Amino acid sequence: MIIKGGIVYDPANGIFGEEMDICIENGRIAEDAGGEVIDARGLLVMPGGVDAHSHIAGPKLNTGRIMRPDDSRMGTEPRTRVCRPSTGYTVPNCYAIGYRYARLGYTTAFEAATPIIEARHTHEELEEIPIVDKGALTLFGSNWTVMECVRDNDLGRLAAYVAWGLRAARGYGVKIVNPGGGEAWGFGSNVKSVHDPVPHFDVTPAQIIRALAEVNERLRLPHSIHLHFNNLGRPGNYTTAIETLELLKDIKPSRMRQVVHVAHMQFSAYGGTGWKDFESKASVIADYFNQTNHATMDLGQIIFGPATTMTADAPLEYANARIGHQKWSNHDIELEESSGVVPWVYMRKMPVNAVQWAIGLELALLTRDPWKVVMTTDHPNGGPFVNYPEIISLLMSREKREEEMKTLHEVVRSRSTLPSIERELDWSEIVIMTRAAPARILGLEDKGHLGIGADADVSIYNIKPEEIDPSKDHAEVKAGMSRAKYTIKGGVVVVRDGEIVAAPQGRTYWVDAAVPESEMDRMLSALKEKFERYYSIRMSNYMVQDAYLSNPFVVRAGVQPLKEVI
Amino acid sequence: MILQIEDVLCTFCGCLCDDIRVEVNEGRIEKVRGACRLGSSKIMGHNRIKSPMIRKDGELVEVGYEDAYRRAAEILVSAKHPLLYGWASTTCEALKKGILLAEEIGGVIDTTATVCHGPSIIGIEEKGLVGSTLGQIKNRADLIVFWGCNPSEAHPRHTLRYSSNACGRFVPEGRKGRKVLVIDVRETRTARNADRFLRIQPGTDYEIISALRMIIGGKADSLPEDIAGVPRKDLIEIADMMKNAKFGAIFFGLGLTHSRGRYKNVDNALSLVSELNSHTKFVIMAMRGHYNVTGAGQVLAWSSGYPMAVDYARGAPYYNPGETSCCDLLSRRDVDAALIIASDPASNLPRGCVEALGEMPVIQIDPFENPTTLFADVVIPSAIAGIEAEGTAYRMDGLSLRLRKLVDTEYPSDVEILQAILDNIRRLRDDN
Amino acid sequence: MRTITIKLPEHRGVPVEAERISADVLAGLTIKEISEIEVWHGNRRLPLSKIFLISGDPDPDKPEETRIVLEGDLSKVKRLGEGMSSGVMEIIGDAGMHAGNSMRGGMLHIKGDAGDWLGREMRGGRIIVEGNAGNYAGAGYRGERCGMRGGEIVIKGNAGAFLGEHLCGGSIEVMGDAGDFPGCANQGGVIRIHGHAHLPGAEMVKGSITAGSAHVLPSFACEGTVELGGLTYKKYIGDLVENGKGELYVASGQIGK
Amino acid sequence: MISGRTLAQGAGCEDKMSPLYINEVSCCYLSEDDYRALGLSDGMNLLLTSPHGSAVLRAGVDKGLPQGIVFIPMGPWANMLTGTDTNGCGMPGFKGVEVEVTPTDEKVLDIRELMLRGR
Repeated sequence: MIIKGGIVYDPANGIFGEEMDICIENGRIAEDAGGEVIDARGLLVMPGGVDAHSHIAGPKLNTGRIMRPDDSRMGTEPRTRVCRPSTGYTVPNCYAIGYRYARLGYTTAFEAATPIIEARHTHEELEEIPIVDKGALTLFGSNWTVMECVRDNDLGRLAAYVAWGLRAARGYGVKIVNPGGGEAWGFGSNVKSVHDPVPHFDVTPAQIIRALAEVNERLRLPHSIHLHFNNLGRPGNYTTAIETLELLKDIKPSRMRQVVHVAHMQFSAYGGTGWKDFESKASVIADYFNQTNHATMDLGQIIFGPATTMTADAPLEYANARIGHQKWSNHDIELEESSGVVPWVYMRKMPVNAVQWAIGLELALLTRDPWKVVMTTDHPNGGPFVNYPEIISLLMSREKREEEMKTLHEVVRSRSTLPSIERELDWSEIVIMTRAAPARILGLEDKGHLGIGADADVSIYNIKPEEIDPSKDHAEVKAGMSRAKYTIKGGVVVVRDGEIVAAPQGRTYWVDAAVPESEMDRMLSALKEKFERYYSIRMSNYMVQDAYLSNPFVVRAGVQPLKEVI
Repeated sequence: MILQIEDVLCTFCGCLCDDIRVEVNEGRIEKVRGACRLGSSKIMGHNRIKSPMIRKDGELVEVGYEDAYRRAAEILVSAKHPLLYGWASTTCEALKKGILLAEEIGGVIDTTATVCHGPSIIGIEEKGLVGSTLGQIKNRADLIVFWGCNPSEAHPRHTLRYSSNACGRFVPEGRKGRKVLVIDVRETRTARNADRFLRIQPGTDYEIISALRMIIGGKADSLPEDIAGVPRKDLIEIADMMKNAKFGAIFFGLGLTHSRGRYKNVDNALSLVSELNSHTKFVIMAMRGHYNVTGAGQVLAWSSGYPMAVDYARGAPYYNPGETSCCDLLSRRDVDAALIIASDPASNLPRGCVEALGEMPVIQIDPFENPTTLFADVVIPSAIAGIEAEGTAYRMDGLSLRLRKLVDTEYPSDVEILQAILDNIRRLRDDN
Repeated sequence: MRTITIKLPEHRGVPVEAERISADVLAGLTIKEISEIEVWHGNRRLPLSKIFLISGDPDPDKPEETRIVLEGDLSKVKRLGEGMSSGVMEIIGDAGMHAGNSMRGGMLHIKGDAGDWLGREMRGGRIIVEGNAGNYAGAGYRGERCGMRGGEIVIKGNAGAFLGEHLCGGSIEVMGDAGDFPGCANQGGVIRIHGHAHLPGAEMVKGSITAGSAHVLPSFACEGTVELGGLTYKKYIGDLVENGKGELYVASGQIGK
Repeated sequence: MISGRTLAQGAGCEDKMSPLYINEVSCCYLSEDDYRALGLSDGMNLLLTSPHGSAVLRAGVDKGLPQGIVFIPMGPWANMLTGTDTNGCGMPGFKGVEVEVTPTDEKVLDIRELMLRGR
């Protein structure tokens, strides 16, 4: 297959809007190729989108669907010759997730949080998501075994447990959510700062985070730790954010990437002492990112209208339910985590929501290096991912931001710096934030770029970058990015003119990290006792079986680094 | 040769116990250890349907599988609104095929949940569910409330493995470290083993729960002295038990969902638990009956957006229990054919629905004969999921587990049967 | 006013879904065009004329000048008058589920019984039912926080369970009895039940409910009696479980327990 | 009348044509007082009639029951008495059905007779 005459953006390979042909052979980008010719003359061509933080599969998604038939009835599409039926807006069914990502030109999406014991469920859903490649991060932040290893300062055992946990969950990386808070919530409380000890476990969130970060590097995992801060969603929490990031400054990365990826930074960039004097501290956070190099972030941009919040930060969801007088689902997961789901509506005239909206944009615009920023909505917490084109058009057009601000509560002008920001992102920066950076941050070497040998994931839009001025023509940008002219996944055309034309099964990435056998044995003998005494299922029934990954892609890592990939 | 298989899953009730030991000798299960009476009775097995059958002149006549598949396909293709019902006692994989089948034939798919904990799900749609896995309760709960349920008879190992009698990290002494409260109309076996039994009148659950919410919310003074036959002071005492627990758990059963008030009873109980979290830690869980009724809801939810009663007649899923649920569809004659799998509506539905089954073509897929067989026009015997076929099931708390295959069988699995029917349907369509 | 008459010969079994039968859709169409409008019969699409006999004035018209008369037993025909914003629809016989669903204006007159979900999520207009109505009249969709928001429903017979669930506005009057939980989670609508009501106003926070007699929840506080239209009513405030400020008036009969 | 699960009903419910299951679900239980008041003794049958149907069941005692309530293990016999109205939410009223109870000499039908009655 040859994509002819497109205006190609491939910033990872130093290509910033050049007219060139892209050749595809055997599912990969090649020097030359035959076969089908796709006429992309003058059109915007880029690598397929990569979503590094999205909630697309697992128990909390289904909890959201089950408690929200009101949402499932939105966005209903009947089955077609290619597609199974779609339902839902903030909590779409599995099929809709795959089709909608593909229509946006996205070809990869990672589920951001799965407890090990419920990972089988997550994989059952991932299997049902068509087209996109996917993976799931595994939760470790309130896990009894983790906390006991940290308390005993036994990083060898912890490394073995993390490696085993990733294998058991067929997980891709270490996710930490409100560390220690999930355990404290087991008796209805929370941890209040990174130095607040976790009840009954004699460790602090700071110790948990540092230990997991060190182990993450010891195991040379492709992705860094992926961190949802303590105190997320609370006024004044930007100090917790910076305090936490400071903890990790001296840790050496074992690969060419960050040491910590911060999830949905927007929700942790809050000033004020309460909701009344709530304000943006995005500029302080962005300054910190500008001055350091060990952290990356995704935005967690909010979108006005309905959302469904879902997180392993269960105390936060309890607070949300009370504030919003909303239905509330909570799910505590034995020995490992707790979590919650609460429907939400972001309103333009609500002061807090207006400032939250500004914070996401500020973070993207004030952080100078786009390689440190991934565009997300923390789907569906800030709003559904189908709104990415809206965010792109906002980041590319000051005019659009001004127009939007006119419709919002006026505090957006006094409590954020957004009105004064002139920066408008260009296509290269957008491609970095939606493709190149998330792929590099996740450690996906064959994604996010169009170099020879890369996965042939390509998106082509009905946008002529040489004729259009995104600053003025933001409506065209949004419309064009909403319906890819072509999406090519692994060399297969899956979207043509915004319609799904094929729905192949994507791959599921997971990391197999090797640790010395003696460490593993030592860890397992302690773990067996946990199963005998505390877990409600047997150890032999715990691990995710091969049957749940029909198209796995194993990334090797470990204490003795084994370089590559099957 | 005798084979010992450890950590086998029991495919009877929603407890989905995964610590059963089974002894297999020459392809037959000889001993079952560690299961309750219900579980061992199921795993040991009994009379099977021997061969596929098709009803001819009022009598079921043995036929080959291919003939049965073809006849089933003909029935489904010619139906304007077929019902595909059951799914709670088979694997998630079977239901996935069933959903595909429903999509292709424009049918309505419903699970036994609608006549079991369907109202609980509607309650959750109103309020959300404050819950946990069973291990969390085992490790932490110092108060266990059984409301309108009787685990001693319906979920016999529940108390030992997960609740009142289990030992856990923060309750190492087990039963002695917990209080058990039973609220029911009958003084059941479970009630006789409780620390406190509160007897209520049938159909008054809603009022009792409202009164408890009043007391928890500090409004006891506004209550009358007597609430649906229960003295206010008794309810104050029970509310105190709840508030003073460090970790409380309510398990509720069909006593709430089958009674007057239906889902509103559950809806109110969910609010009660939600509000108790302003005082202490509390969770609530439905005592799901069939071993995979929870999984059926999960698979339907991620496939269609809805957990039961999904109508694909118009190509896109439509959901509305009371309209698209089995009992209503049958009693109103809104469907014109039925595929019944892994369930027995003839026994479990009101007479008026059973009569409807007698008026329409019925396909039955099941390992065992049951009263539904008396109404079936096509009978397709299947392998027993979790014993003769592997697959996935979800425990009552939403944990998924992999069912093992213990012995070989000549019978096709539910997945294979549904695929064969689907293939026949596609062939019939191509021919036309 | 232009009249379109749609007659249903006997129809049993699988229901018909005919949300396109409303003045908004049919106004301005010729009889032939109307005959070709598709409705769903189970999983099949059929032209209207395959099921119904259609006659009437052939002149094109505006919706507000259109009167649709449906005759026959339409208890198996769902979603009649869905989303209608003007005009008149008369159903001479029983109507199936979801009649007047999401109605915004105009008048729907059902001369027999109505099925479940009558006037679901209605925002305006008027519905009169001469007979009984099913469950969930004036309610919202599953999981939704708002039911009927405006307009008026009058039911001359009895109403089923969950009458006006999540009512956010508008008014419902029932001449007979209501089933369980009328006006539950009421957030600002008005319900008048002339007969008996079982557990009215559960979790209501605003609005008012009047009943001839009622079994009242223990979470309602009695505030004495008031005179309304010559009758003495006991006045309650509730539902206190939700710190509700809804008003419940009960004339007589069995009150609480 | 209320219906519900019992151990024997559960143990038999994968083998519904077995005597174990049939015996269990064709039995109804009353409080000791009601049992005595009706003059019942071992092996006697009751005719139960509800607005929705009727059935003959063996009578037994459940000490846990209060007066005025009949308990039937869930199954075909209980369902002869249950109505199909679901209040619009899919669930028929399996518990709380009003029934009239009369001692009878009539036999308890076998499962086929019961299921195919009137066909």
